[in-house]
Amino acid sequence: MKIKTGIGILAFFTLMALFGPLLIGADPAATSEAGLQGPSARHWLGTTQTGQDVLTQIVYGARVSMGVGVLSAMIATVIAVAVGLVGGYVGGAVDEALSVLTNIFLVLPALPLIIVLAGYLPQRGVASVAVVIAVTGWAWGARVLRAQTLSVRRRDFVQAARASGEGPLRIVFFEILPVLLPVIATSFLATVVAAILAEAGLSFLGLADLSTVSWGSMLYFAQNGQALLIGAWWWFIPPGLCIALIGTGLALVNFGIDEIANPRLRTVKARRKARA
Amino acid sequence: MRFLARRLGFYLLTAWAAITLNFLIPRLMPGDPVELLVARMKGNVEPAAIDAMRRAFGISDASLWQQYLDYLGNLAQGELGRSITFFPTEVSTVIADSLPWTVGLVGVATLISYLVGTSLGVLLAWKRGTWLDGVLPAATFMHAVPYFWVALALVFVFGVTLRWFPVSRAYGLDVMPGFTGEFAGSVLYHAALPAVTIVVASMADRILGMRNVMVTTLGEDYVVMAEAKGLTSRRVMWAYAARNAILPNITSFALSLGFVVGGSVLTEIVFSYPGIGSMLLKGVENEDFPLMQGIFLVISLAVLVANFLADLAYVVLDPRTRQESE
Amino acid sequence: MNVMEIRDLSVDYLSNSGAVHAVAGVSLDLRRGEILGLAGESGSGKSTLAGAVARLLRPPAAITSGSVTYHRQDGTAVDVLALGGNALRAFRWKELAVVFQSAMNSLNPVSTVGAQIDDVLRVHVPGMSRDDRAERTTELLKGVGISADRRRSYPHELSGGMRQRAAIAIALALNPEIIIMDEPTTALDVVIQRDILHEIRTLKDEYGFAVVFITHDLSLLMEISDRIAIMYAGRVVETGTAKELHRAPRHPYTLGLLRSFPRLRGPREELLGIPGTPPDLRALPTGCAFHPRCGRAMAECSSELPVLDDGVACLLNGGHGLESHDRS
Amino acid sequence: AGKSGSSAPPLVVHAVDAGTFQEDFNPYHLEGVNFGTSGMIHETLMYFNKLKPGEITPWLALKHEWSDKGKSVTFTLRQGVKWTDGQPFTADDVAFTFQMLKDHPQLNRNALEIAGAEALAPDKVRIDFEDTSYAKLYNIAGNSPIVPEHLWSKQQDPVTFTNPKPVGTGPYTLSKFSAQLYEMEKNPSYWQPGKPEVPLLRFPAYTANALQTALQQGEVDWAGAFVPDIQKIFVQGKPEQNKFYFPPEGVVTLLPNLTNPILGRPEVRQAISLAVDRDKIVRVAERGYTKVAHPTGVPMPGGEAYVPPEHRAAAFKVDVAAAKELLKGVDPAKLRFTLLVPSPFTDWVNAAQLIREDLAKVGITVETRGVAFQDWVSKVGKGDYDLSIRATPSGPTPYFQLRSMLHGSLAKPVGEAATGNYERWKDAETDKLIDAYAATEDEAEQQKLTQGLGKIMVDKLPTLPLFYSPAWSQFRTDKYVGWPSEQDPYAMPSPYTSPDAAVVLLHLRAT
Amino acid sequence: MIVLEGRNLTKHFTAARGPRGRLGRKPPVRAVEDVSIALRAGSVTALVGESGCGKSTVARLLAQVYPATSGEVLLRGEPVRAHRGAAFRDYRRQVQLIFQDPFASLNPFHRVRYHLGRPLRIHGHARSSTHERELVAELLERVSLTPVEQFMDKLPHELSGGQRQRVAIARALAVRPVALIADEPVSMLDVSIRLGVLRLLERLAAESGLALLYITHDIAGARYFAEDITVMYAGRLIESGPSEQLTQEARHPYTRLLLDSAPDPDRVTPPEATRHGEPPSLIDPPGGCRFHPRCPVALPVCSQEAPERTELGDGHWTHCWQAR
Ligand SMILES: Nc1ncnc2c1ncn2[C@@H]1O[C@H](COP(=O)(O)OP(=O)(O)OP(=O)(O)O)[C@@H](O)[C@H]1O
Ligand SMILES: Nc1ncnc2c1ncn2[C@@H]1O[C@H](COP(=O)(O)OP(=O)(O)OP(=O)(O)O)[C@@H](O)[C@H]1O
Ligand SMILES: [Mg+2]
Ligand SMILES: [Mg+2]
Repeated sequence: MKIKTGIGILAFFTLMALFGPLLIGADPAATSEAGLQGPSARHWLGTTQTGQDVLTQIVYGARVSMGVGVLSAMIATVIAVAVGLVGGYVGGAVDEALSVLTNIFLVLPALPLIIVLAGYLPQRGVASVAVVIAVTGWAWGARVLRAQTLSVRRRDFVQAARASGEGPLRIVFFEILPVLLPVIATSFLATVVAAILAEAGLSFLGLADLSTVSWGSMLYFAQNGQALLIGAWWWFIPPGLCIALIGTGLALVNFGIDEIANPRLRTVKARRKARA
Repeated sequence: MRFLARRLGFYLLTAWAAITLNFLIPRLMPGDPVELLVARMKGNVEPAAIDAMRRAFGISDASLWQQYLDYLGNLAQGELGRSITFFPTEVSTVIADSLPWTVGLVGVATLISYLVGTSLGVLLAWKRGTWLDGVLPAATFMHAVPYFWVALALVFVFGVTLRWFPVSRAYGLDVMPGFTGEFAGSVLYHAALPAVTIVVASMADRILGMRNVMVTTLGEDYVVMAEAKGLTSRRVMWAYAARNAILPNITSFALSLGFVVGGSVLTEIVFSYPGIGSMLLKGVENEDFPLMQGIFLVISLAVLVANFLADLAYVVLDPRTRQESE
Repeated sequence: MNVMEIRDLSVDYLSNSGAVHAVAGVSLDLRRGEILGLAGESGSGKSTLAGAVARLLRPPAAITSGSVTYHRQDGTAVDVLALGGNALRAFRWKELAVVFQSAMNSLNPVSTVGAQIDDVLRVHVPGMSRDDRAERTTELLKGVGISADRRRSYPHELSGGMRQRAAIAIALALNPEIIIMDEPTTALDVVIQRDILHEIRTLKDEYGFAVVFITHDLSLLMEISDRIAIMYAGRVVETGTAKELHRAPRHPYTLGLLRSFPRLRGPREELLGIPGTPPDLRALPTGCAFHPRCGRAMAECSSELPVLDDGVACLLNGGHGLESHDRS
Repeated sequence: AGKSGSSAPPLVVHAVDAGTFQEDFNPYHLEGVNFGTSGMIHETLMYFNKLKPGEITPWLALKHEWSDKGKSVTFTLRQGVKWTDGQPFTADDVAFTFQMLKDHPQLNRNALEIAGAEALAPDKVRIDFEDTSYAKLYNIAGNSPIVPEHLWSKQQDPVTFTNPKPVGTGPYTLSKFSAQLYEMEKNPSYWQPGKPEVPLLRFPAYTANALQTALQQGEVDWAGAFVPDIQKIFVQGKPEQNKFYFPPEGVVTLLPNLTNPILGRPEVRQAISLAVDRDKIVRVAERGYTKVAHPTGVPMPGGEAYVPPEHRAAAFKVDVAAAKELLKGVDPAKLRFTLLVPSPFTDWVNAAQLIREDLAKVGITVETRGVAFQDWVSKVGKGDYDLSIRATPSGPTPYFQLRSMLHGSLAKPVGEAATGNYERWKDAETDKLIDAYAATEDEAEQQKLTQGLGKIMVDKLPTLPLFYSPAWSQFRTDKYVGWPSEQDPYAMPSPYTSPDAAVVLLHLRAT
Repeated sequence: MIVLEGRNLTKHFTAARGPRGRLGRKPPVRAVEDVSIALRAGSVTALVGESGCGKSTVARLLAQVYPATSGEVLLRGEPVRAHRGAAFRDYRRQVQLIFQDPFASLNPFHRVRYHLGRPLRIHGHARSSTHERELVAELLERVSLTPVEQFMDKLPHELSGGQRQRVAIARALAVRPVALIADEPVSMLDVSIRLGVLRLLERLAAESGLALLYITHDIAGARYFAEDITVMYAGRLIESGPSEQLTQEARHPYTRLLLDSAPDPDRVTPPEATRHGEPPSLIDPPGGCRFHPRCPVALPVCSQEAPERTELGDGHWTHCWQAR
């Protein structure tokens, strides 16, 4: 149920990001003299101060926001998998060093670090923002993966594969990695949420590329244009809501995965059938 | 004590890493604060004065290694240099002025969020299958809402529309800071919305985290046994289940502090709260290296200290680690 | 003289893929002061039955039918399944205590052994002073062979055997009438297991409580129990005294079990075992659940559900021994 | 004194965005120094009204006299002026101030080439320069606040001195300071008798954001800020009371990088200029807060004397057909440019968008690229761009603005950071005009030379003026009247401009 | 013929990890001390001992999952030196390990076919996919998982415990080992299905001449399935002999205690009731004979010196001062 709702939300936004722009066609940055109009048949979600169509921006913004989220989560996950699996499987001094590195990145407060790094970024395009977010966001996944690798490595089937003569690479990629897929998926999804939030935060602070339309930059402009003060709720609510919804979708899928892994977490429709 | 000694060692190493990172980032990145200053001053300064200003800001051409040594030396004396934005104010002064606000706001809000969130998580796990499950979707949603959006929404509803709460600054304009009831009241009144923002936005994580661990704990034999012993539900819930479920949550709580601090940066900015977050943004906008570095360092160290405290709490709360410390 | 009577008790685990009938129509008597052994393979519903009796089941488990009656010493009968609130709390531990399989998991890891005994006393004997409680705690621990200074130890500071003893001490705290022991020694060394079994017997003789002893180790049960009930797929298929079961098992499953245990002494008899695999509780075979594995199944076995009659639930057997099984 | 002497209400002013204030009242600090330090506390020798180029008002100095071919200037000082601690203001203070600037180049933000300063008499002071400095009179007299020698000479290091208890000659003194609010009260012994009328100024700290709310809720009497929707947020249907006045302060131009071979061709620039609909940019991107620039780039009205008479009535117009015609000889494949804008400047980002749309109509492909502010500064400075948008501030006369836009000495080779002339305009005639201006004291001559520059702007389009940078100012007339207006532009109306803000305050009258 | 032999094997584990990362260096765990054991072709040897006494460690040392702290492993009389590369893979081909828990020893993501096919591939037994398929079918046949087609494409969770253990055994057989080490292969299985798996192992040993080490804590089971039984206590071997002789005439007091403690409904007199104390810590094991603190008949010398091996004839020997 949860997982279905989650997947539904994600599918909706993914489709919107992929095909929405094709359907809408219009330029999200195109201005017009019909500024600050409330929702209407022409502009379903109204317009911004400079007459840009909010719906068009939301649709295009989905690409950037989700793109940054997915891209940085991918980078972060690759780092996390590499660090976590290598550390957990190889052990010894390598593991020790990687653990310290991981822990350092784990305790350093990410957003301030992102802000500082982004503040220095000469180019604030989607890719560089994604990289900055990834650089500060891989540690959690690496830590979880390392712990899991350590425990999986000791599991009998890994020992058995070793005993039957499998090489280390094959063990890591064919025996351990598949078992960790749910964990990797969970950590990936969690990183996507974190990255989308981080991108939104950065754009909101004006530290990302404001000439590309993302939900974060929409909020920046809404805030700059004092959408709240002038009552232009249609300008300010949709981007935030989209971020929150997508986060909710990802979280729901994540909880679904957790529940599959740990059935105790399932919510039960209780006691109805209990004794009379 | 061995456990704590090791942790302490780790934190010192991390602190060193943060300090060094802090030193390196601005030097590896392009940009010249003075040029920016000139660009921003819109003609109030003649470009010919650039060199002189560069000297005034202590921008040095020494070797990287020498700069690093100087930096460490200055740091050891608590000197973080002078802010460019607030020249010639010392960065340490800027931080000293703003830090208490952040510590107060984030501290209190986090405490509330932790206490309420943990309790709710416990309750939610305990009352699984009742109407309380309805809190879950809400918590899931809140878990993904950006801090600043919550802040903006609160400003809109309670500040702009209803006008119940002030929407900026830390205390009333006409209140002089001091140990007076008036000042304290004003501070609390002004902190209300920002604190609620942080509580609302960070609590969901605590609720969900605690609930999940708690649910797992509830299946443990010792909880079933406690119930079998005929103890009251309250006692089973708190002294047995929650008391154990809290342990794994302590670490994640400490680690999540970094996120809360990050979120509070955004919150402060929305509420024009004179804390460290507003200062950080100011520093970044103005390429104020010394200020950014100082603030990032202070935030990092604060999070480190919080983590160490969490480790201490863990040792106190979990007898199994205590034994290691013989 | 029954201290507890279970009649036609059924428990289901509700799930999306259909209900699991973990306990199906079980009727059982527990006599005052006896050790009743409950044997059966993994998943046959032993723990579920115990949980139902102790009212410890949580959703998705649901008791779908039956009754559990507890008889106080003074003759009053208590409907256990109807207990609620304070009455239930008082019933638990004052009348019925439980010892779980693994003591490591059944003791609260963050509180001392003494505190966990104290907890029980404080709740159930409100008038007791602190010192009295401390004294009683010491006494109980001594009773199971743990020195008084261990009162302040945390579970992880004790060895497995000591923890198991501590769990028994907690069970004894209020002199209950019934103690349910769910695989209390599986995780232990056989030498220690032996010590603990001995201890249980001694304490039982001293205090006179009845024990429900759950395990899948039939040979262990035969040694310790007065009477034994064998469960298969949620049902009790045979009950009888340990001697009867040992000498003359009447259900083919019981016989199969007995013949699966290698013996230490005497001639090396052939072990026969039981062919096939245990059934899926969600889709039980019709009729007697054992019939697909039973060497002597008849046509009726797959259609007719045998009821427990005179200690055995098998169509083959109208009360006579299956075959002589006396080997001593 | 303010509270006891007068019943007039205090004026709440917002000049610069700040979350908190630092206790810094050193008028020579660039940032962090609290607004009002120059002008209200520390005064300059003269006042230059940028809205009426050439209008100079004697202030602490009554007159000036050049000598030594512009390498020396002597000021005659006003008599009877007192520092707020009661000490008299003398020529020594002025000499000290300029000597200090010479000794501490870090403070010398005007880069004055001071050779020395000498008090000739209590009311006469001479300042010597290394080079001809006629053109720098504004910087010397209009932008160098005078500090008291008797207090400042005791300071070890004026560079880091924060002057927490400022003593000045101005109309106000600091009466209260906290991190979120400072107040200035009227100087009772100010040298302009009976002035100012406003007894108390309150400066609360507002961030850009908080200010909007404050404006909406009527907390602020005088502000200088960008307000996204001024009608809704500030005017609120009361135009007679909640007023605003956004006079031009410099010009925003579309910078073509002239080292680009295509953009180096005048007909291409001409075509671009013809294609861009500046009216629309002003309406949509600038929300109508400003006006389309005069083709010379000179702020109008006010700058008429500096504009060649034949161009005074000139205005930009859109002519797509003509633009296309001009581009006939250019390979269309080469008409592709990137337009670099600092992404935090959201109005420019929008303007860039409109320019892109307009240029597309004449076959020029433009890719707009928003970059970080510092990246933009560095790229434009080094000439690493095709097209960009940039503002050039105005000075006391249009010459300053045109010099900054066009002087050949400022055009650095590509790759080196320039401090002006970012389009890299190299033209001997232009340089001659500019150099001649710096070498003369004669105002009529200066105006003529500036007109020459205006002609070059119109004919050769070295950079394409778009619209004026507006100076922001919002004020409420319920407590005080007498604010500057288009009819009476006696000073810049923005509270963040000094010393103009002090001049405005001295004009205010209680209602 | 002795196929696989361990001589004076000792294993100390260091650098144990605590629950929360490394908590400082711990003293070594002396898991196995001076253990010598020999496996013969076609015969089943049982290694019996309580939980934690080091049985699995011996198994893993023999299978070379990790190297011994000291001592050596000999395959057909040749000491095994290589720990990587082709020579080591060759060792792997000869000696195989079966794990205790059939639920954990199969990767939940791979099908039966993969589990059996991989070793065939690694060790070059399968020449092609079709050949591999044939061999897999053959293996399934050998462990009585028929119909073969039906089992080949199943995932572990679709199999019952007994079936899984059969797959695990088939996987070990796939490499065609000469020695098979079964580490408590049935302790996780239900009583009623244990027998089938054990019978299978017995049959394999007899049919293919495998040397089988059967590790268990169930001494009664060992009596039934092994020719020889070796008893282990706290990391050391204490007694060994032909299974009948050992179970009926045990000489070491610990073996006797083990026999007495094992549940036995046939017992005539219940064992005496004394407390026997706890098994010793392997970090700081008792000096001398490791059993002496719990031994009812301990002599003063027992706490001083570890007893040497005493031969009792018929291959029966023990380490006990009382037996000398
Ligand atoms: N929470 C649950 N949800 C669904 N089914 C369950 C749950 N708990 C137990 N069962 C099922 O109920 C049946 C009986 O379980 P129970 O734990 O009572 O068996 P048992 O006889 O105690 O087994 P064991 O010897 O392994 O302890 C099993 O088939 C089990 O799979
Ligand atoms: N990797 C390891 N690191 C540290 N100690 C270990 C390790 N493996 C085993 N030990 C320790 O060595 C001792 C022997 O362990 P081993 O697994 O060989 O016992 P076992 O006889 O197989 O027990 P069981 O019957 O429970 O399987 C135990 O005390 C165990 O804690
Ligand atoms: Mg059970
Ligand atoms: Mg083992």
